[in-house]
Amino acid sequence: MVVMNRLINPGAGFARTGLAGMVFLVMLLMSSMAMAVKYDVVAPSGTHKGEDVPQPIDFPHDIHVKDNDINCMYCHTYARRSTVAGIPPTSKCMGCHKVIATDKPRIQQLTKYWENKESPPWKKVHDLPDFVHFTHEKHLKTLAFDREFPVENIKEICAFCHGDVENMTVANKVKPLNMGFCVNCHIANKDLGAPGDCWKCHK
Amino acid sequence: MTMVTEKDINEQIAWAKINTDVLKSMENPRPAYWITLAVCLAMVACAVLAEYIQYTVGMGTAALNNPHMWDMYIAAFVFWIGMSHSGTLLSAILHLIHADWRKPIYRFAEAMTTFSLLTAGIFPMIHLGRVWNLYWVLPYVSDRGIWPNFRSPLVWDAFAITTYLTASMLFLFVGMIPDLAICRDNTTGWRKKLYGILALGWVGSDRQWRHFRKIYLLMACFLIPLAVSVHSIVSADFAMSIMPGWHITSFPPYFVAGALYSGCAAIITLFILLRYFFRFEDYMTLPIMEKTAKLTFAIAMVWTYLNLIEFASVWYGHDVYNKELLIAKATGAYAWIFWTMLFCGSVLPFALAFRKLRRHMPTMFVVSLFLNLGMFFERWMIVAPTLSMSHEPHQWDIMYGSIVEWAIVFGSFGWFGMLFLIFVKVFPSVSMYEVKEMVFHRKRSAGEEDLARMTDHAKPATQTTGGGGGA
Amino acid sequence: MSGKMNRRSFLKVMGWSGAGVALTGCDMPTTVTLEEGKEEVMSYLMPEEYVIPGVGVWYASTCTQCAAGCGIHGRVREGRVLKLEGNPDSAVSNGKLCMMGQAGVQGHYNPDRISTPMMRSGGSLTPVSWDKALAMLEEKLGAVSGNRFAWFTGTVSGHQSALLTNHLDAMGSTNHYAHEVVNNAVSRAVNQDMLGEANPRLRLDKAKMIVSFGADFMGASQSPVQYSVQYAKFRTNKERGLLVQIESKMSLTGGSADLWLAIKPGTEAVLALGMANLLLNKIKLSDAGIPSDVRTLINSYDISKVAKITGVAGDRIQRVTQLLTERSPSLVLAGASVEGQTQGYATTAAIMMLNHILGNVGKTIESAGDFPFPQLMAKQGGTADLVAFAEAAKAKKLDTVIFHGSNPVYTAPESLGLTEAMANIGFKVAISQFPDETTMAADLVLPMSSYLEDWGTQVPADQAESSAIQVQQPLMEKLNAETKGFGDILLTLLKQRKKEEYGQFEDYYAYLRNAFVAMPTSVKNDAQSNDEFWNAALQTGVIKVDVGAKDLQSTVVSFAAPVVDDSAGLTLMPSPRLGLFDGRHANLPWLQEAPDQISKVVWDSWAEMHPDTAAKMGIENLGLVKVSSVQGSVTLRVVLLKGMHADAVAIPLGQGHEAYGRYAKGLGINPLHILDAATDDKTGELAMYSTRVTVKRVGPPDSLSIVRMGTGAGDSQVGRKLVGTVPVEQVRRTEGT
Amino acid sequence: MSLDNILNHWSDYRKGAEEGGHHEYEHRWAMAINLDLCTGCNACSTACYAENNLAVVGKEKFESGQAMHWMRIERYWDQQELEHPEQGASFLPMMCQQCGAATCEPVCPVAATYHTPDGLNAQVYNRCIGSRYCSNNCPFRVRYFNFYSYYESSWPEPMEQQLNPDITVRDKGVMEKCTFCVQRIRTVKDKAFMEDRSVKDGEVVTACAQACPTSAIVFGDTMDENSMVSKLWKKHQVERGIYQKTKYAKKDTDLRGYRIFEELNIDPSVMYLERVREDI
Repeated sequence: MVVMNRLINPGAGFARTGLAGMVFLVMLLMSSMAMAVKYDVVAPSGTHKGEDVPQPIDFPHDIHVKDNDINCMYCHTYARRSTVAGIPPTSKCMGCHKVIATDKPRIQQLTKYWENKESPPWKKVHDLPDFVHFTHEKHLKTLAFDREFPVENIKEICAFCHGDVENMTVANKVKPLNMGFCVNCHIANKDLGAPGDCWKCHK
Repeated sequence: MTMVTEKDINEQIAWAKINTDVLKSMENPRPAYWITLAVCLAMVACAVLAEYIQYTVGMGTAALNNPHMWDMYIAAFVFWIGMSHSGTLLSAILHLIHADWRKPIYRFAEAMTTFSLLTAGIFPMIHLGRVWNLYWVLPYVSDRGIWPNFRSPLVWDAFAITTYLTASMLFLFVGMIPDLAICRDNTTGWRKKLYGILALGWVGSDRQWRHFRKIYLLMACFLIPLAVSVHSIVSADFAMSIMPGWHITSFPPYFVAGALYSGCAAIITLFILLRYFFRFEDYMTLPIMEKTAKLTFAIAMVWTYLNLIEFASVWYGHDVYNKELLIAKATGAYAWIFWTMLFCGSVLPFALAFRKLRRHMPTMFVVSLFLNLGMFFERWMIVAPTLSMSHEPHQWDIMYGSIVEWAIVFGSFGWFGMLFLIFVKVFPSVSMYEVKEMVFHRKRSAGEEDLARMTDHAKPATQTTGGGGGA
Repeated sequence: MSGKMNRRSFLKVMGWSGAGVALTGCDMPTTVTLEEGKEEVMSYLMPEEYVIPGVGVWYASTCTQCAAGCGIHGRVREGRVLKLEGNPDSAVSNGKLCMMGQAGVQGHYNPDRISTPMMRSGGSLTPVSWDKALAMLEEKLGAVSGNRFAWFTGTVSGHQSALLTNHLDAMGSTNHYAHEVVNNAVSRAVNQDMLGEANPRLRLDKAKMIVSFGADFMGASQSPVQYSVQYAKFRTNKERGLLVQIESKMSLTGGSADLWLAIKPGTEAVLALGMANLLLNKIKLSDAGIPSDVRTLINSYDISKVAKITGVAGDRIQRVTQLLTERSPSLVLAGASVEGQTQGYATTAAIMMLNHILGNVGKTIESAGDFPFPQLMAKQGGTADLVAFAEAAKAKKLDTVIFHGSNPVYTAPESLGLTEAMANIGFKVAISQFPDETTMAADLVLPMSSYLEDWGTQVPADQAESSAIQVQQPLMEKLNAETKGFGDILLTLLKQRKKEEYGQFEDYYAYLRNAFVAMPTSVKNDAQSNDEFWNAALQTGVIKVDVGAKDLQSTVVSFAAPVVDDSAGLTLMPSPRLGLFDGRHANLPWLQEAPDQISKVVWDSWAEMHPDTAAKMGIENLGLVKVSSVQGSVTLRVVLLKGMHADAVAIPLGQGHEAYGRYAKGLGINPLHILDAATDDKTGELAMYSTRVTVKRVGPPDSLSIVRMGTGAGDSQVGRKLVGTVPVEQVRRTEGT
Repeated sequence: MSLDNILNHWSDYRKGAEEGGHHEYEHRWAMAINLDLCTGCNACSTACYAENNLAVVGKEKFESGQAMHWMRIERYWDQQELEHPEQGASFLPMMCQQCGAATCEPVCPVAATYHTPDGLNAQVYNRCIGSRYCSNNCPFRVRYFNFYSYYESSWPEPMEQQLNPDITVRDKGVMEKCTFCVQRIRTVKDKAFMEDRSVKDGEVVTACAQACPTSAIVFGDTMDENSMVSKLWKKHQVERGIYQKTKYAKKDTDLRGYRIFEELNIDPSVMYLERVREDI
């Protein structure tokens, strides 16, 4: 159905001419099939080789997400309320780690920060240029909440742009997050109301 | 067409002499040549400095401001595009109508076309605020799915100019092939290598000649409509807008006429220079100069006519803004430029109506320079006044550009001169094989049938065994 | 929102989407290709419920850019205040804000703010610690006795004013000099005498016609926003209000007048008396309450005589006077250029008398009622205090003076000799935000927090519709931890004197909260708890105060007969302008770059003259002229406008700073310096508009040296319909008004 | 801009032009400015500087006509060349008129300026290559070009902290103009979207309209029948569409509403109300 959409939509179709276009079409087709089984969202495609970002504390996403099955939005709590997802306040970490795994070196690192009343100087991994307006809340609403998507699986939605975080320790960037990446996903998800207007994202 | 009282060229001139004369031109020109070249290089140096300042500090250094978003750069751009037209006129149009007097001079005219296009092509880059994104103007497939705006005349420009440039370069090159062969056969060292490659293995066989004629004719036919369309499109940059003084229907023909005009004037200038530099008195003869001058005069009158048409249509039209602007042009702050333009463009050409003046080289040199000054002012008078007083009176402003801007504009003349002078030194600036044809035909028309004697004297160099050069 | 918030935690999220700060969007591609891990992102230590990164929050506070005290809302995002807007709950601003208020953020983020205490040692100011500075202060204040100590401030009100008074008491001094260049002190005096109230409510919105004698109520005046809002109502009333402006230099308000009349400077009283004459003798209004001497005075001014003296056409005067009776209730206002004359009091009284005759008192001039907190009411400044201060300083009557919110060294005319007299003051303390002239002359400089970082309350003097206390709260964490709020500094000073009384308050915030709690329940409009009242106050930014209704009676006071100065030369009008105001905003680039509303000049000083006058002297537009009084002279460019009286030359205030930071220093000239020291004989206010000057041509026009906006077509619409105009009759037909 | 945008949005607009423009618009932002209330006090202009990160260029550059005031107050003395101080001055707040048939749009070579589905005349800063044709083709001359890089000069430490993160800081070589405070529109629309409702009238207020002490500027959505601004437009019989003169000729020509340069058929989104004069 996405392909149909592409064919009957000259605007989008035109953009796909040429070999690059064809290749993309095929990839899109495959991806859309893969997704179509589960829900009618077409995940964006494209990969990026992100270098490792040294963080003050090597935060192990895998332990939290995979092993302990903590929801992304438990810590990144602003995602559904704001443009940015936010870094959890240190107090939130301490909420658990006052008692849990206090013997681990990383936790002791964290505790040191906490006792000095300062928050760790985290490094930004996923960033967008200044002239881009991206809101987490709207994407989550459209992709998850409006479609009664089970919130416990929200990480599958996050994975669209943040990759397979549950298998990373320190998160690093595995999606290009460039304009093509966004635009193609928007075109593919026209039916979900993904806007094609420049000023929706450019400021 | 014209009753020739005096021969365009001395048909007794031997083919071998033609070769030697022309080939000599590539070796030792008069010192004046070197002086001119040095001046040009100096101008280019200044321009490069100015551009560096503008690029690093900002467009503001060109004294551009809110009403004057465009200024001298666009004027110069139009000027150089126009300059390029006469080359096509001489080489293509006159070729089609078999005006063979063009033969000794069309080569450098054609070169002029190419180089003025190269000069014009630089201005959009100088003019852009963010030149490093220039390629966004071209349609290319990207996964962003964004395209240039095909409704914008600037995009049409990009297409038109690149096409015209390619075509005229090819035309220049193709027309040169037989001569390149001659050069190849008469030179040594790096030159021989160079010409060898460029001559594409020309041996002057009948088959080669047949194909050569065909392709040359076809390209001539292809080039003429192209030339016309290019300047029409450039005129669209203005005519497609809603600004008073720009939104005028007669702009395309007006621009084309202006283009041919400035081109011919430039040809006269360069004619005289080359004639002096390379001692081409035997080839660039006075009668040819006269013909060129007459042609220029005719075009000048066409241009004048179209000017009057524009004024009339504005005057009697309903557009109050347009009329207001016309009056302001004639009486306002820019009046002196406006009237200078009209004098140089419409009055001065009458000098070309007098045989005495036509044959007096220094006069012709000065006159041709002034004609081109007039044409440059014309372009300026198209760009500046409209911006200086458009619909919104609050933003009215008079502006004469800054030192940076002028340095770059003058520099462009140096840039053109540099390219041109290097070309005429490296390549034959007179088409040898065509001059030979010319001589040949004149002879025949003069009724001398003893081709045998002539071929004995020297085989046509086009049957290349290096015959001519050594003899 | 909960009590005092830990705003420091705000800052912690900066860098999230504060990216607007980090880099500019559209430069070379290099700046937009992002690399991971290059930018730092701070998280909260503790979560703050009311803060969501990426979402702006609005907080209520009060503007202190001028003395009007407009209520404002500040947009705070990631701990930075970004934009100020009017607070709809405030009756002063009505949700609107003038250009000066808008530019408040630039004062707050100004690169030239003083960041540390400084002490004069060996001629120059050198940074010291707060402890050292305060110790010094305590020692000096301990040494000084009684009236040899003084405060020199601008207009102060609210709890700061209360504390200041208490500090004066504690010092046993009575010297509080309050100085404002833009003031209505004379009107206050007249109102006090005629109405029994200094600041009655002026209801422009209720008037059907306004005749303004040089009152620039929408421009640089007591409360520009408030009166602009009222003006809008006045214009959009069922019957469109009619504005007649009579002045010698077209002001911002004059620009919007239906009828603008140029009057010979200094003859306003004559015109007022002439109009009174018409009203009483021709139109036969009652002359009740007018003393006989005034009555006779009025009779002596018949219309032809008045027209001759004032230069206003007789039929114009008659028409206006006629309209005044037809369009009742009307309102007659006197402005700075009238008050600031050697006969300011008399002239203003004559003008106010018209309101009495027309019966406007009680209709368009209402009582402000009884404000329940007299100690909080505004101590309004004037220029009399400046004169008095200069005298005292010259007479070596002062040892220690604390300056705050005023810049006398800049605003005092040279003729007062203040600059020299300052040397007589042993110890000068400046509580200041910027290195202005006065601060540079001080011996001890205490860096003050901006009003966007500070607690406080304001009680606006001009409250046209209802009375309220404006609450001022910090909108963000201090930019520089070294600075202290004015309230905090006052409290510290008081602690030095009265430990037992003020020791209990940790800081000004604590004091203020305590004071709020102590307020009578009448103002707490049924808040259940003190916390609730406090939070409500912070949320709305306004505490409405019921002052009760009170009707106003007027009695005309007798005043001196007008004396018209016919000496040669022109009258200098040092006119303040909305924007740079009295010069206090010259360090805000937005306001420097905003063109003057009438002449459209930016970043400069200029003189305004009438073309005819200029022609007589051979002065061309934009030419260089020398304006000289007996006190001195200034050289500047001249702009010729017909919106001037031929006998006047105007030089707008604001420029000519010798200090005051990168944006203000060295721009233009300061006309105040060449003023005479003449004062109004009744109130002692400086007669700023009575200096006679001569103008001489110095140089030819040079358009480059003075920058004006959009004058390419000579201020003409060249036949286009840009600003359409329509006769009022037509509007009455189409819109039924 | 995607080809989709070029083809569909524009052609849709042209199709509907006779009927007063693009009927598929979800919003149609517009203004009504009452010149009888404008006192020329500059509040709007300064508010615009504060909201939109406008650069302060300084005296010299202002002199060379490179100032960046998106919202400028023009002061005229009269219709004629002559000054008539008796009638006061005439003030005109002039900002981008967000024309429906904007002349700047078709000429931009890279389509950095185009028409949004909100009926706004968009300027995408980071797409702009600085050919400056749009400004040349703007009858109102309300497009401002970054002739220099003002970042350091205009926002010295710590002034850059005042910059509004919702709108980027334009750098050297980029054209910019009034956007009807699109960042405010965007915020409100996002909010409405999150609450599954449509935008209410008066919810979006541009910085200038918000600041104006006399409320001379009214901003709103003309697609919303009941919005204040569309009521005003109706009252004064000014209608959208490029054929105002012929098809939508006013029934009552005495009404105060008019659009500047109506005769150019560019369908501005700003309606001005004539200043009222009372001759005494």
